Amino acid sequence: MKPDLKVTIAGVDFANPIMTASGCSGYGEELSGLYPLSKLGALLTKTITPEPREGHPPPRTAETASGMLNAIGLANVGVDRFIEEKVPFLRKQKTKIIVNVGGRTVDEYVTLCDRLSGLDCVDMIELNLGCPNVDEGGMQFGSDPAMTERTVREAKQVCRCPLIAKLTPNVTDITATARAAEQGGADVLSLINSLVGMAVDVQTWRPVLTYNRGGLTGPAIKPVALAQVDAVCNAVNLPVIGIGGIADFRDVVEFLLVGASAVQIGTTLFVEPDAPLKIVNGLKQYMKEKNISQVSDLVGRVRKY
Amino acid sequence: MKPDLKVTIAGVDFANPIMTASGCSGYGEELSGLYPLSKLGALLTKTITPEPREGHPPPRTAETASGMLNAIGLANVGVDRFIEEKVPFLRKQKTKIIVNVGGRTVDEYVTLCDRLSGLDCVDMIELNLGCPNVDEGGMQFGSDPAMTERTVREAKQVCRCPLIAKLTPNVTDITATARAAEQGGADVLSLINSLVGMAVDVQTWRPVLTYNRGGLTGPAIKPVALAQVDAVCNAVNLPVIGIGGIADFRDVVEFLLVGASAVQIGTTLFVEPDAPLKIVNGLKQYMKEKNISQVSDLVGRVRKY
Amino acid sequence: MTKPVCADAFLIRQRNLKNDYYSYTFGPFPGVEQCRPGNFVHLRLPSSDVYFRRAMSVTSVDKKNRELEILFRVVGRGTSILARYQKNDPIGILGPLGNSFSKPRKKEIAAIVAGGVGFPPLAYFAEHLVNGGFDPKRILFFYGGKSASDIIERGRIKKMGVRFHPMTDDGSFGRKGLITQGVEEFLRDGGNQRVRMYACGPEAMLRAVDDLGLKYRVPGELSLEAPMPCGIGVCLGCIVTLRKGGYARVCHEGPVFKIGEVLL
Amino acid sequence: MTKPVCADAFLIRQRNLKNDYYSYTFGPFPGVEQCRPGNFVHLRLPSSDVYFRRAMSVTSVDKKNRELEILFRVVGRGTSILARYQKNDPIGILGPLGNSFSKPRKKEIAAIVAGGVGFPPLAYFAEHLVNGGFDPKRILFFYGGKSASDIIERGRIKKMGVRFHPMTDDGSFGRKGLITQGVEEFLRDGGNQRVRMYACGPEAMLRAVDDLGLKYRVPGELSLEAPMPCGIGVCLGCIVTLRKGGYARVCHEGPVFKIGEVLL
Ligand SMILES: Cc1cc2nc3c(=O)[nH]c(=O)nc-3n(C[C@H](O)[C@H](O)[C@H](O)COP(=O)(O)OP(=O)(O)OC[C@H]3O[C@@H](n4cnc5c(N)ncnc54)[C@H](O)[C@@H]3O)c2cc1C
Ligand SMILES: Cc1cc2nc3c(=O)[nH]c(=O)nc-3n(C[C@H](O)[C@H](O)[C@H](O)COP(=O)(O)OP(=O)(O)OC[C@H]3O[C@@H](n4cnc5c(N)ncnc54)[C@H](O)[C@@H]3O)c2cc1C
Ligand SMILES: Cc1cc2nc3c(=O)[nH]c(=O)nc-3n(C[C@H](O)[C@H](O)[C@H](O)COP(=O)(O)O)c2cc1C
Ligand SMILES: Cc1cc2nc3c(=O)[nH]c(=O)nc-3n(C[C@H](O)[C@H](O)[C@H](O)COP(=O)(O)O)c2cc1C
Ligand code: FES
Ligand code: FES
Repeated sequence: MKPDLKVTIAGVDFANPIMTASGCSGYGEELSGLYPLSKLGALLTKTITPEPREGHPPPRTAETASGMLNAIGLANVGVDRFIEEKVPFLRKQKTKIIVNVGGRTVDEYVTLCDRLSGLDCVDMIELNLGCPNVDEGGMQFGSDPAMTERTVREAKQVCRCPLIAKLTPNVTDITATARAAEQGGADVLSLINSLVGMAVDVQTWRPVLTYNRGGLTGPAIKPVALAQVDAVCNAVNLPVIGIGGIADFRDVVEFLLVGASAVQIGTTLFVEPDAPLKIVNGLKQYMKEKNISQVSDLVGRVRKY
Repeated sequence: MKPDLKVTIAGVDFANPIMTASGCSGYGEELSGLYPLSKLGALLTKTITPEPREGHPPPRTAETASGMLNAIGLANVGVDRFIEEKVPFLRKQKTKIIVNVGGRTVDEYVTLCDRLSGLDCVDMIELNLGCPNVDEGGMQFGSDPAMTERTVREAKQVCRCPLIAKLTPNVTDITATARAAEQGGADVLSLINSLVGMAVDVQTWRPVLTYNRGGLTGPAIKPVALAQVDAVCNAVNLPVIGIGGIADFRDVVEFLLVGASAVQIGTTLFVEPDAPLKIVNGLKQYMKEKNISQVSDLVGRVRKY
Repeated sequence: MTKPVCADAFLIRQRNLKNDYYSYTFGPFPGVEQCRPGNFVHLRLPSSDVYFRRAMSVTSVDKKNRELEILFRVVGRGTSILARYQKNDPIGILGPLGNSFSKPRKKEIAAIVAGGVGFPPLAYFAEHLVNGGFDPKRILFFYGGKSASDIIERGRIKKMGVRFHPMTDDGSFGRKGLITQGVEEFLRDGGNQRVRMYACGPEAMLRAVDDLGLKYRVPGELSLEAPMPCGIGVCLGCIVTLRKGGYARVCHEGPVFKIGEVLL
Repeated sequence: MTKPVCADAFLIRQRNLKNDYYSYTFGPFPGVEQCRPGNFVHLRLPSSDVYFRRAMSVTSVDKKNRELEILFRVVGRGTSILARYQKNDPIGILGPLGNSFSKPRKKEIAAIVAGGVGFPPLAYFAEHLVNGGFDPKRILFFYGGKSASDIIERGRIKKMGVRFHPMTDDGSFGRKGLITQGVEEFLRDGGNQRVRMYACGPEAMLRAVDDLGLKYRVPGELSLEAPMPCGIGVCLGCIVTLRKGGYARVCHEGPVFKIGEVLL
């Protein structure tokens, strides 16, 4: 038996359920020097904003126990240069491309979807509704269900490809924002973005990040991510992409079992850039052992107590 | 110079700012076999409920990356047996005793405070407003500011010792519940309790905990705890006790710098039961190096960007 | 209850027994003084792969040199890390922890039932009995494993002078079959001898021994395992369900429980 | 830009140089093929104490045996873990990464300025120049440290045949004083020789060299350090601020930058 890793989400076919996470694989150029991007289910771009952004001054990353803090501040080339400089490269890649976008206003999200969703190489758009590292925009969109619904609804109206709403975990009840995104017409949900965190340098008495706070990511947060993905999968009827702390194929299986249709790998790419390849191999091996022919047969099969 | 670790919080003098966290040091008996409890700033008891509780069936703990999940389910001897069997031991300990209480209704919190706060060996009462592992009570008290305020207010009315409100981190804005607790008359705030998390066994496809979910604790969550303690210290005028992932003296310094007056050590006690002694020594050494005579001189001294 | 010590010691001797089985001797560790058969130590293995300590039964002690020996088999993350330790590496030890086996009465036969890595505490116990003057011929040492390579330390068992009954699932060493079949035959045919059983091994084996004890009304003790976050009784994580209702902590009320006491 | 490889290799040779300084040789590693002076490798150190990889400059390569050497000093958590590695231990290597030093023009003097553990990439560079036919007498090797024990691998420098100018803060080896004082004297008194500087070392030293370069209008390159989550340019964490505005990634646009390019 040859295990079949193909998954179809909102009508789009992916070679496997392993995607990179936004902000953790640039625009694909660097990773493509290590292995062909066709090995990935999909490549997610760094969040694209209307204008180019330099991001916050250094230091803007720090190591934590089994994870890291970052306050990059949505540094990106902006939508114009993205289309001009990055799209030609992406067009040549034999993988699905999901462009992640972020705005300070609903209108900005709409404009970005409008400009990007029609490009031939863009398979899906992901709305970043919860980056904790920008003063305006970002988090408020994601923590307020009404704002979430409105943003998704207006973006959806102009979006010519399936639309993913990426949710923030920094809320009392993520099923509320998940349902709001569903209500707004999202085709897919992805979660989680990073948890708000902080660290202080005990020698200088300064925060380790110039933005004072940052987003906590990596294996440390996996249990939080899994609980939220589980809750959302039970609350909505949309396909869900699980994100948060995934480091090996076992982690992927956990997310699939609670109901995710695919996953994104973020921080792990920094310490093991070839993790997606290892994960795909591990998944295949696991499916053989468990006699599972389709990876989708794992989805939602957790046996709750 | 001999560094002075004494701290005074709400009129109570502690030998040092290092306390154990509720649920992580039982009722003190076991730890006292390893070292005299007088080495601690304070001992926190497991949450006491009106009736004895067995807690959830096993398995109810699991290892995670730099941390753990637990769904003990507030197993405890109940208030009667606590007073009968545990208080005589606690009375003999030369450390401060903080009794943590939990109820399913506001009345239960009130009754517990009434019965326990007058005992001679009880120096403070801590209200557990956010245990994620019980179906009734627990979390709803802590995630709703109005309920938090009401619970604290009514408990405070009968409480004959300083009252700590222990906050849950699983909220959109912890400063809202912190202000509510202040409004209700809390003398001290402590945070954070555990984050909601989950893990699944990829061999059995069952959650690793019979309660399906549990609380994530340990070094993994330290950055989240520090960010929330920082936010709360800036939002209220009460002394704050920092909790979450503290493993060594550097972690303690971080919490003090953002404004905590003391800290509690939880999960670390499981892997390093003598951590409080090492931390006290580390703190002394650090203060000598930095030429700081009073530990309270560190409190709130972070230099934000 | 012993008074545990939390201290660093060193890996003093390291023997790779068959396949994935290892003998490690740690010292100097002050807690050795109070060690009793059945006690375990809790080992700290700083690595990104494990967070909790790992419990290991003490299998022998050298009180003069304050050394203790453990035997383990590599089965998962923790034991893989342990297997990579090298001589003189420091290691954090917490122990001795837990309760210990109780002595058989004078007239009793001690039927020891070891399955796989259940061997270490029982070997310690048998030696302790023999050294304490208990007639080795009154000790039956049942020892089961999947195949010959799972029956370790045979020389050590021989030296004790006990009646050795090895069995393997595949018959590659000793009799073929499950060790509990051998135990049942003995109980069934044993006539009116008074027997006390002491068992440690995989859960299925312990369940079978528990059943046999109840069926043949033979008293005895089982040493149980559970994942142990703390090992000292404060986390309430390592519980088992008692037949009479309620839970008990394996690390504190156990690891040794009476036959019939625990719902297995 | 080199094409990096992500693969496991082994610790083949291990030398404890003075005090906390170590030389480690790893292999076989396919990435060695494309290594150039200035490149670094990113090492995976699985431990509960570190999460990110650690960057280490390549200081020599053996292309035939596909081995590469690094030199490091134990200063923090990551290097402490590395120092505990034993011969034949496997290690995950990602590399070669980053850009490399550019060659001096024919008529130029190469003034190499190494401070402390800034030595490794510059030693590689100097050897590379000499092996490539650059006159060693046109290479000035300034090498500064706190005291004599910080000036490692003196034999290696001697073998290169370069003009060696060691200096220590306490005068225990070479001239007494900061290395940048020595460099400034040379630039001031050097007459009309055309000089190009190559520096790697502590931030304060690099700032001083940058200032000297601008002051005496001497071109050159600085190899910078920054904590590096990914090392391959995708996390945007290792940035430095450019004089012309904006940021550059040390791992990708660097680690080698032109004098005057970066706001230090
Ligand atoms: C009181 C007590 C005494 C003990 N004494 C000993 C002893 O003397 N010698 C000894 O070797 N062990 C002993 N153990 C067991 C030991 O503590 C470990 O739990 C066991 O060795 C598994 O170790 P690990 O850390 O490598 O596996 P883990 O890292 O905990 O598990 C990783 C994975 O390994 C697999 N795994 C775990 N346990 C087993 C198993 N038993 N068989 C097959 N696969 C498994 C599972 O897939 C698991 O998910 C004792 C336990 C207790 C509670
Ligand atoms: C491109 C590049 C090349 C490099 N090449 C080399 C090389 O060839 N050889 C080499 O030894 N290092 C080199 N480094 C530095 C190396 O990557 C580590 O950052 C450095 O060795 C600190 O290591 P650590 O992991 O032990 O400290 P960490 O674990 O990161 O830090 C722990 C603590 O150690 C202290 N600390 C950290 N760095 C220093 C320091 N420099 N001096 C004093 N205390 C410190 C701090 O208090 C810090 O909080 C290079 C770095 C880069 C970016
Ligand atoms: C350095 C860094 C930058 C990130 N940038 C973005 C971003 O631009 N847009 C976004 O939606 N998420 C961003 N994220 C969040 C990740 O996409 C992902 O949601 C999060 O890191 C959790 O997954 P992980 O634990 O696998 O990293 C970033 C994360 C990191 C670590
Ligand atoms: C096993 C376990 C049991 C706990 N029981 C309680 C409890 O009964 N009451 C309570 O208020 N908090 C309880 N907590 C939460 C801790 O007191 C603390 O808030 C949390 O663990 C975060 O701190 P840490 O990361 O240092 O463990 C428990 C935590 C653990 C790990
Ligand atoms: S392991 Fe913590 S109570 Fe037994
Ligand atoms: S270390 Fe990630 S961009 Fe340089």
